[in-house]
Amino acid sequence: MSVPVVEVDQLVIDYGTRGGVFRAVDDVSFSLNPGERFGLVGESGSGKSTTILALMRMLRGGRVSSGRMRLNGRDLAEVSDAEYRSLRFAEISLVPQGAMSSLNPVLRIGEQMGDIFDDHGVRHTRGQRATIIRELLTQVGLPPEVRHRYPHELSGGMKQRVCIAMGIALRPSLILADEPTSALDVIVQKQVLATLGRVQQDLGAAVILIGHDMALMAHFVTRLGVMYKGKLVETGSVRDIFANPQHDYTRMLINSLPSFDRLKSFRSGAARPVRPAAFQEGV
Amino acid sequence: MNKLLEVRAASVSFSGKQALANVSLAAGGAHPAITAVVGESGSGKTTLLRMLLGFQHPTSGEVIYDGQPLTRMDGAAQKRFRREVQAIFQDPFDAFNPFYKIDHPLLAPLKAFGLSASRDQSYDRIEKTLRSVGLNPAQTLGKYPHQISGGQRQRVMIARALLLEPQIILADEPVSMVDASLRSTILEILYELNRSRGISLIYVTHDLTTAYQVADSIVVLHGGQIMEVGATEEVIHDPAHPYTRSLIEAVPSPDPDTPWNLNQARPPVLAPRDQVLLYPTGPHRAVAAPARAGEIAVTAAQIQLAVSQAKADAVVA
Amino acid sequence: MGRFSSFAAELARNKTLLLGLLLLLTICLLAVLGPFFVDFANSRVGATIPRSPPTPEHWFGTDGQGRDMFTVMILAMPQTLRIGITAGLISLSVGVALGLVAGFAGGWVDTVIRLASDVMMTIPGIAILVLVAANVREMTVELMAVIVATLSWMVAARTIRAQTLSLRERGYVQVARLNGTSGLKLVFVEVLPNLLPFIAASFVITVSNAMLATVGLEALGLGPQNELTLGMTIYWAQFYGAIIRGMWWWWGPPILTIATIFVGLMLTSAGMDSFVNKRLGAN
Amino acid sequence: MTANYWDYVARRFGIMLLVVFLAVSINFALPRLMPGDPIENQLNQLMASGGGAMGDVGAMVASYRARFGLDQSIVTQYLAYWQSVFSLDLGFSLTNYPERVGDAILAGLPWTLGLLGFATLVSFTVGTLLGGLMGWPRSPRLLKSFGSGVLLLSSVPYFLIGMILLYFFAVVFRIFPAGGGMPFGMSAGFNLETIRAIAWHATLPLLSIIIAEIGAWAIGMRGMMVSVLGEDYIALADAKGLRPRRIFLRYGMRNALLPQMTKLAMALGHIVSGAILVEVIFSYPGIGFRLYQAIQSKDYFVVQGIVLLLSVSIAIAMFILDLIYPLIDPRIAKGK
Repeated sequence: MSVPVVEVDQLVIDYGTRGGVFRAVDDVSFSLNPGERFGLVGESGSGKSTTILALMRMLRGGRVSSGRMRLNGRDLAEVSDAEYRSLRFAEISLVPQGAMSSLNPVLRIGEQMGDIFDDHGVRHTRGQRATIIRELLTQVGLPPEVRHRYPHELSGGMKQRVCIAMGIALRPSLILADEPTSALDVIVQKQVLATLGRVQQDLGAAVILIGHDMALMAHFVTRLGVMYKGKLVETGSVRDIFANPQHDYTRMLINSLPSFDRLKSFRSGAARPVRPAAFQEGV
Repeated sequence: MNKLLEVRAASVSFSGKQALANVSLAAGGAHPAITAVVGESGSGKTTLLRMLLGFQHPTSGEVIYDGQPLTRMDGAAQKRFRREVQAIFQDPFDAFNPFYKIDHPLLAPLKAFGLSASRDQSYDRIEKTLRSVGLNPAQTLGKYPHQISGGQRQRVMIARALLLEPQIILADEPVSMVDASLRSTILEILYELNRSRGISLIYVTHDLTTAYQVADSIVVLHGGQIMEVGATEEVIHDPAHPYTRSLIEAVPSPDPDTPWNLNQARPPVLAPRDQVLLYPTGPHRAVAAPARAGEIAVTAAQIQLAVSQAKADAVVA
Repeated sequence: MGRFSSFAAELARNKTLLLGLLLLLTICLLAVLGPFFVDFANSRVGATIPRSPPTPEHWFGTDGQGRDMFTVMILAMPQTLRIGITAGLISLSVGVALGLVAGFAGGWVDTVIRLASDVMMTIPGIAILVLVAANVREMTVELMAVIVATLSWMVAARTIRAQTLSLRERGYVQVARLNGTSGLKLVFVEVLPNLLPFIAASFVITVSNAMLATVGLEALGLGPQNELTLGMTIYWAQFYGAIIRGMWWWWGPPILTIATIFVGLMLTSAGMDSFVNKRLGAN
Repeated sequence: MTANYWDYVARRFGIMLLVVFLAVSINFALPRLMPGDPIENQLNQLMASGGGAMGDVGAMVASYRARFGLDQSIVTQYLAYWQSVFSLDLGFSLTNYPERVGDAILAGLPWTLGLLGFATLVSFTVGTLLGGLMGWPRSPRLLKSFGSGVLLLSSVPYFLIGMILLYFFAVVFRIFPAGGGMPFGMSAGFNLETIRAIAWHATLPLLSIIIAEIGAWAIGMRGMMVSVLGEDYIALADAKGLRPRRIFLRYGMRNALLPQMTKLAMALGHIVSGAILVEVIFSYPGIGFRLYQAIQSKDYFVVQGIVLLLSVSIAIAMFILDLIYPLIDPRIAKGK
C-alpha cells in the first residue's frame, strides 16, 4: 500500500463570531489513495467547503483548532506560508464553484494560465508556452484559440473547463473540486463532470468532489463522506451508503432524490385525497 | 369551467436578438391541467412567463385571455386578468419586500381588488388560506420575511396567489431555491391545487424530474423555440427530439448501479437557427422539424388541450 | 426590532458615522443658538477698531473694516448652512424624482434624463454658476441656493436611477404588480421605502457638493454681497490681502469652520456607505 | 478593434458634440434671457463701478450691437454666434480694450494646463496607488493610518488648503513666493533658470491641489480594491499559488483601476472648478485668475469666453479618456 495522497485526522475548525466561537468542522477524518475519487456531500454550511479551504490554507477568518492534515506524507502544519504558496496547484489544486466569476475579466485566458507557470518557477520559451497552453485547452475539450479570448467571450461551461485546465497545468496529485457544476445547466454539467473525470484519470490524481447532489456523486466517486453540521456522519463506498444509509440525514438525501424511475409521480395515484403529510407545518 | 390563456404565434426580440420565435401555448381551458415548460438558461422560458403575465408584450403575435387580446382589453377586463392569472416565483425571499411584515403582500391584493369589506374579514380570509397550505397563521403573520424559513415563505406566496381565487397560476421554478427535503411538499401542494381546486398551472422549470412528478403535458423549449410537446409519460419515456433525449440523459439516476455513461457524454444539441414547425407524431405528441411541404403542422397549444381532454375523459371513464 | 434601536446600535459600532454626525450637530447647534447671544451691531462696518488681533473683547479679532470677527462668524454660519441645506433639499428632490422616473419609465425618458445628467456632469458647474451669477443684478441667499441646486442634482439622480433599476426587477415589485398595485403606488409603497438609505446618503453628498459650489462661488466674489456668509468672509479677506498681511484671525476661523463642516459631511457619508452596503449585504 | 469599438467611439463622440453644442448655446442664451439689453447692462455696470479705462461708451455699444446684430432676429444672431465661435473670434475685452478675448485666454492657457495637468497626473497616480495599498490586507499598518489622515484632507476645498499653505510657507516662513507665475521683470526663455523659477512659483499651488486630490483618489481606490479583493477571481489567483505582488497588481489593481478611470472623467469639471480658486489665491497667471479678474472688473466677454473654453476643453478631455477606456477594459468594446 502506497502513502495516501491526503490524510485528514480529527480536524477541528473554528470561526470567531460576534456571538462566540462557531465550530464549522468538528472532528473530521478521512484519507485518499493516489488516483482515488472521494465525494463530500452535505447541505450549505455543513462544513464541506471549509474542509477544502483548510486543505488549501485559505480559511478567511477561521482557524484550525486541532487535528492534523498530511499531504503525500508531509505534515501540512509544518509548512510555512511561503512554501504553501508553491504547494498550491503544484501538488494540490482547486476547481472553484463560481467558474462564472473566477477568471480575471481583463486578462486573456492564455495569460491567466501562463501566470501559474511563471509563479511556480517554470520557464518556457514563447513557443513552448504556447504549445503547452494549447495542449491543456485541447485536453479539456476546448479549441486552442480560446487562449486569445477574454472570459466574457466564453460560456459558463467553457469557463469551467478553463478552470479545470488551470487545475491540471502543474500535474498535481490532488484536485479539490468545490461544486464545480452547480452553476451550470444540466447538459453542460454532465459534460464538465465527464471532462474532470477524464483528466483526473489521465493524470492519476486523487480528487475530492464536493456537492449536494447525491445522484451526481454516485456516478462520479467511488467513496462518499456525508457531512452534517460540521461532522462527518458517515463514510463508505457509494454502494454501501446507497444500499444501507446509517444516518437520518443521509436517508433523507437519498429519498428526496428526484428521478423518473424511482420516485413516483403524483399522477400515478390519480385523484387521491389530500395527503395530510403534505400539509403539515414544514421546517 | 376555466378561462383560457393563450399565446398565439408570439415572437419576442430584444434589440435585434430573438428570445422567442413563433411560440403558441395554452393554459387553462375546459379541463384544468398542469403543463411543464422545460428549458435551460437562455431557452426563453423567462420571457415566455413574463409574456403570459402581461409584463412583456410580444414583438409579433398575441396573448389572449378569455377571448380578448391583452393589448385591447378595457379596464375591467384588465383588472380581471390581473387577478385571475397569478404567479409564484423562484426566489421566496426576494418575493417579499424587506420593509414590510408578511401581512403586507397578503392584505394588499384583497384591498386592491375589493375582495373583502373589512380588515377583520381580510384577516379571516388570510388565516383560512394560510391554513390551507399547511401554515399556522399565528406563527406567520406579524413577522418579517427573514424571520421565517424558505419553505414557509414559498407557502405564503402560494397562499397569496390563492387569496385572489385565480384561474391560472404560473409557477416559475418554485422549488429550485427550496431545501431538497421540502421540494416534494411544495410540489404536492401545487399538484393538489390543480386536482382539488381546478386551477390550471404552467410549471416553468429546468428540471425534468420535477416536471415528470406533477405535469400532465411537457413543452420542451430550446433557443426560443419549442422542440417537443406531448403527454408527460410519452415525452419522458420515449423522447423523440435529440435535445429532449440529452436533457433526460443528463439526469443521473439515483441508483449507483444504473449506468450514466459519464464518459460518453454527447456533444450538445444546438438550437436550430431557422424556424422550425411542430409536426404531430401521435394524438398527444408533436416534434419540431424544419418546414416540410405538404404536411400539416400543429401548435403546442393544440397538443396540450388534447392531452387535458384525454385526461378528463379518463377520469369520467 | 425597533428601527430606532437598530440605528442606535449601528451608531455604537460605526465610529466614523458617529463622529461625523457629532461634528455636524455641533456646527448646527452653534448656527442655530449662536445668533441669540451676539450683538448684531458688532457685525457692521466700522463697529470696532479695524485690523485688531484677538483680544478679550474681540475673541477672533476684527477685520479690515472694523467688524467683530466672532460676531461675523456666528452670523455667517447659519447663512452658509441655509444655502447648503436648501440647495441640498432642492437638488435631492429633483434628483430623486428624475432618478425614479428614469429608472421606472425606461425608454426614451430614461435616455433623455441620463443624457442630461451626463452633460451636466461634463460642463463644469462653476462655469454656469459664473455665467448666471455674473448676469443677475443682485445675488441673494435664496437665489444662490437655487442656482447651486440646479448643478448638484446629478449624483442623486444617478444613484436613485441605478437603485430603482435594480429594485424594479426585484421579486416583490413583480408580486406587488400581481397584487393589483400599479403606478405611483408601486413607486411610493414598494420602491421608495427601500431607497431611504440611498436617499439619506445622496442627501449628504448633495449638501456637500452644494456647499462646495457655494463657497467657491462666494470666494470668487459672486456670492450675496450684502450678506454675511463664510464664503463671502473669505472673499473679503482675500480681497484685502489678509493672508499676505498676516491677519490670520480674519481668514482662519471661516476656513476652520468650513473645513469642519466638510470633514463632518465626509465622515457621515463614509459611515453611511458602510451602513448602506451592510444592509444590502444582509438581504 | 472591432466594429463594436467604433460604435462606442461614435456614441461617445456624439455626447461630446452635444456637450459642446449645449455649452455654446447656454453661453449664447443666458445674457439674452436676462432682462434689458445685455451690452448696455454690462457697459453701464462697468461705468457705474468705474472699472477700467473707457473710451466712448456710446461708440462701443454701437460697435457691439452691430457685431452681435442685436437688432436682427434671434436665429440670425444664433448663427452668427456659432460663426464667431468657429473662427475663434470671441470679441474684445471690455476693460483692456483693444485686447482680444482669444488672446487673453491664450496667454493664460499654458499656465493653467501645466498646473492642472501636473497636479492631476501626480495626485491620480499617487492617490490610486495609496488607495490600492490601503485596501490590500498585507500592507503595513503605518501606511494605512497615514492614509486615513490624507483621506480627511480630501474633503476640504483646494483653495482653503492653498490659503493655509500660502500663510505658512510664503508669509510666516517665506520659503516660497507668495504669488505669480514667475518673478517680476524676469523675461521668459527656454533655459534652466526659467524652468526653475516657474517650478518654484508653481510649488504651492500644485501642493494645494495635490494634497486635497490625493485623498479623493485614495478613497475611491480603497473602496474599489476592497470590493475587488472579495471577487472569486482573486480567491482563485490565491489558490493558484501566484505571488502576492502579481495578485496585487495584475488581478487587484488592474480591475480596481477601471472605475477609477471613469471617475477621472467625471471629476474633471470638479478639478477645474477647484483649480480656478487656487489660481486666485496665488495670483497665478492662468485662466482661472484671469476669470476672477474679469469677474471683478465685470469684463463680460472675457468671462463668457473663458467659460466656453472650459466647457469645451473638458468635453474633449472626457472624450479622450473615453477613447482610452476600452483599451484597459476589454468588456467595454462589446457594448452594453
